[in-house]
Amino acid sequence: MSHTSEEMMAVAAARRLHDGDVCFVGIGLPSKAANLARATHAPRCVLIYESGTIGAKPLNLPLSIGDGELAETADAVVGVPEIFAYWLQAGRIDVGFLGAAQTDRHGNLNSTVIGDYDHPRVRLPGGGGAPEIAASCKQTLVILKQSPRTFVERLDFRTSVGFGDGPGSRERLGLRGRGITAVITDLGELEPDPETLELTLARVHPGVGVEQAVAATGWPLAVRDDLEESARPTGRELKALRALRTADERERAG
Amino acid sequence: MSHTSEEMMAVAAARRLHDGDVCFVGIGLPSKAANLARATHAPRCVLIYESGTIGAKPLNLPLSIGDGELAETADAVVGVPEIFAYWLQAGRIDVGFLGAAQTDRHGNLNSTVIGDYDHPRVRLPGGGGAPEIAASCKQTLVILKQSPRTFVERLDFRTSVGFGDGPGSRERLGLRGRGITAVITDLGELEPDPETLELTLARVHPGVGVEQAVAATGWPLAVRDDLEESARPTGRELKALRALRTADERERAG
Amino acid sequence: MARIVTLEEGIAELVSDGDTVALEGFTHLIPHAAGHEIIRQRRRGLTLIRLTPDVIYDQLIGAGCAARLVFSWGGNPGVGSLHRLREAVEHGWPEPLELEEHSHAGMAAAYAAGAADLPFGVLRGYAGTDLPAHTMVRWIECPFTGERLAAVRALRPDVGIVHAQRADREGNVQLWGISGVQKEAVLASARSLVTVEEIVDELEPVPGAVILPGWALTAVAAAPGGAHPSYVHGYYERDNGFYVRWDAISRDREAFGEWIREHVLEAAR
Amino acid sequence: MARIVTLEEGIAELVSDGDTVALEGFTHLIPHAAGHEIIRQRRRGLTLIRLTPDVIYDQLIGAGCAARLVFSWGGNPGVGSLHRLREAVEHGWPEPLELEEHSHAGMAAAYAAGAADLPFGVLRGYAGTDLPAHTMVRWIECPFTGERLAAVRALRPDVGIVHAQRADREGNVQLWGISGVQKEAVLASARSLVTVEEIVDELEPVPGAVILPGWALTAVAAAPGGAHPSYVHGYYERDNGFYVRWDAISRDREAFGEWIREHVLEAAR
Repeated sequence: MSHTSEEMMAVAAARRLHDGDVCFVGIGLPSKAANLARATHAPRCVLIYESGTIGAKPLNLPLSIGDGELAETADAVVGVPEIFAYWLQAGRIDVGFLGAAQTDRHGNLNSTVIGDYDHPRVRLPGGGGAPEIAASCKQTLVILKQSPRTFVERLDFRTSVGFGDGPGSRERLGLRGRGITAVITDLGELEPDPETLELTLARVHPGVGVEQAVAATGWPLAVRDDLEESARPTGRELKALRALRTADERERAG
Repeated sequence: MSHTSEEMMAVAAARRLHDGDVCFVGIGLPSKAANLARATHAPRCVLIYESGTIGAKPLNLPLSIGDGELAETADAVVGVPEIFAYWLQAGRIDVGFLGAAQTDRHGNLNSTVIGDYDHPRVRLPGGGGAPEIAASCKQTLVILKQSPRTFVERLDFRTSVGFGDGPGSRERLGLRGRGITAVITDLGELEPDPETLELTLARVHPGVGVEQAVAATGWPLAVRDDLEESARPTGRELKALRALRTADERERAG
Repeated sequence: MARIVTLEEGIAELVSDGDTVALEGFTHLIPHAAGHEIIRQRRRGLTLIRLTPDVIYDQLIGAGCAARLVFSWGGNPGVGSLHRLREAVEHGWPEPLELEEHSHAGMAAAYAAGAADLPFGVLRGYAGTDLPAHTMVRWIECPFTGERLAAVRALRPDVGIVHAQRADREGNVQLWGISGVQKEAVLASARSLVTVEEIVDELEPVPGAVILPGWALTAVAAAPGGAHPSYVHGYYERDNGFYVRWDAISRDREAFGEWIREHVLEAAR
Repeated sequence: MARIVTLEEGIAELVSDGDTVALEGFTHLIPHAAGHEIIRQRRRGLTLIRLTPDVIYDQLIGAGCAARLVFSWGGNPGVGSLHRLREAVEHGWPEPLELEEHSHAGMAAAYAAGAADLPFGVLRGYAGTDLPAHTMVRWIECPFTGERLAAVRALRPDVGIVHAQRADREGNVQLWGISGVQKEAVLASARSLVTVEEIVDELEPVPGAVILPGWALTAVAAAPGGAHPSYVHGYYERDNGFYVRWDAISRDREAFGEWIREHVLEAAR
């Protein structure tokens, strides 16, 4: 079966979840990836949405983090202050998913503005749950299409901290989680170098050349010696992924 | 109808509640008084117990602050952290009731130890909700039998603050409520003097002489010029009070 | 004790020009009808507070009601940008909009502090980000361990407005499903208005329900359908199509103005 | 993921000599069976934490399990004193008992801080009282207003033990009625054990229920009747007579020892 690059991203992200992982999930590709994991190799993955739904098991892909189906299928629904204080901040989340508009080489993320804060070229939605997800989850996975506009030398605004200025930064800032373990893009997967904590090309997706990934990165991208090619999505993965639909899509499909 | 001095105390306390008052209630006479008020002139009195029951409307007098009937009849049941933070501390309670083992002339209360803290003659249960009830309720009513052992010149331990060392103390300590508005005893009712904030005899119960109240007080008790005699419990009050029973008492009564 | 009022009375009495107003709702139970009434009553210079300003705040901002926005995520969920918000920020139209920008965790802690009448909330947050320059955050030291933590100034709105499933005739409010920060927003506010789908004789207990006692509220108003296009658990579904259509309507000043005139200003209350 | 264990296994694996243990329950749902198992397994030198130490703590203290008590109100509710607690404090029998004494509000804030992994909680409390000398309270200044507030050190027990109505086979726990500080006590603890009246296939939703997800717990054990003489909402009533009888039993060292031998040590588990 052929697949789109977005499907490849969802599959690559889903594969990084283990059965039983407790995941803090946002809408879009993260939610798709977490639900794909739940539908395939990680049926006991616990999904937490920042709307306060713990252990949501949606049949349809939610369109927003506050869909009624999340509450209906959750083990528990708690208030937003509680979800951030007792669950996220307390270090109970294994994997946090984040998107962003920009990342730098240390996985610091911008989801606030492009351009100057006071006179922005583009005003983005803002941090939402991201700053503390990046700070407190045991690990964070970032999903983001790769281009020189998104993989930048210097962020316009630092909304969430990946590895700050490099080794020692997270410790100095008192951040409790390990930080970003992978950035999954439409071209491949980047992982922090164990020494420098700089995002390094660890995998390319099938059909993608290294030079393509390097060209799509605004800093001189380091490439791992043991660079791998991502395994192509399996038929089972693609089937499960394509079966994930929002209630509206399901309705339109009849 | 004749009445006991304990009945007089409950009636006197109940009369100080207004319809619609939100009351933070402990077990024993406070609970009796609040439920008496609810059964007579103040049917919309809102009872809050520190177990987290808001708007409890028990048919039977509860034996503990955590009786199941309180939860069953409450408008809402919340956790203990919430009841103290969002409800008591936030200043939403009109009237707090407190008992104690000792009071001093400024209405500071001891419910911790008699004697030295480390080598007590009597180890009492401790503060429980009292310190913050005394601090945060708009007004506090104290119910306490009067004797030289309970109305003392100097507390063995200050568990809860009435008026501290006198005028200005509450403000300096940052306490938000007005403090104690009355101490209701088996002999009469004491109120703080508006100038000195010293507890002053404002009423004697029927059949009690002023000298009796003075003799039962461990400090030189000031007597208000306009000293009144408490109105005798009415037949309606006594009837309603005697109808208040715990479920066990009701069962034993058959 | 909450007074039962009409929505028109409630907004007229509770919301004044220049007030700090929180209309809360986390995807679910968003008080659209109350927001429209604020637009109809032409309030100006409001400081609007909300974790997730979405379509109703886009409308309030585009209609010129707001001078300031305190928020943590401003977008059209699942669709994209809020074009009226962006235009106010990027071009100062129809009014310049000052921003105080938080994270969700920070705003949640700030509301909780407000509800508890504490002057600040404490969290592990904001460290290393560029947000502190645009929000109300200070650093405090734990008096026991010496750790450095973020302190956020408590949110204490003049008016808190939320929508709920139902209330009884005493003004006791019951809401269930995703409850967001609504309880905190109401308890943190000096005055509060709750719009409800219906006013009933008795509130049947419901699993997961949050109760707001009537005596802790200022006013309750019936506003059936008052959360549309968001949803009300147990009453109606989210009108996802509207959120998609809003993207086109809100991109254009004229289309936006037309929509507000037709659906808000000239709409039957 | 919570393991389903027997009560005996749960206590053996989770509670060691010298541990800090919170057995919580606010009048309702007091984990008596778990307390008895601790006595049977002859744990020593425990720091016991609880807002309202009552009969079960009187038993643990009288049986010599405790070296330290962190509490805010220690009495036999509606009856009077805890005689074993008093004897430990007043006469050091059977062991001296060190006290760390709080108010309810202070302990609740300290548990909430522990559950949120903050090193301290903030409250308006303790000011002007003699308690600060006997508790863990410091004064902090609001970085925005300069107000002086109380800070309490977070409670982080080694083990949190609570009783609940039921759990499913995944260890998800459901409890309802008065819920006290149980959620906070469990979430603040490094390890947790929940005893339940029954383990069921599916947890039917119940109004007002608190859910503790199995993955956030260490172990769940069936202990039917495990809250007696306290009560379990929906299962059995409080045995008020027992609390009255306890007053006489506990006044006398010998009668107490006899009772413990008969009803705890030699009782079938």
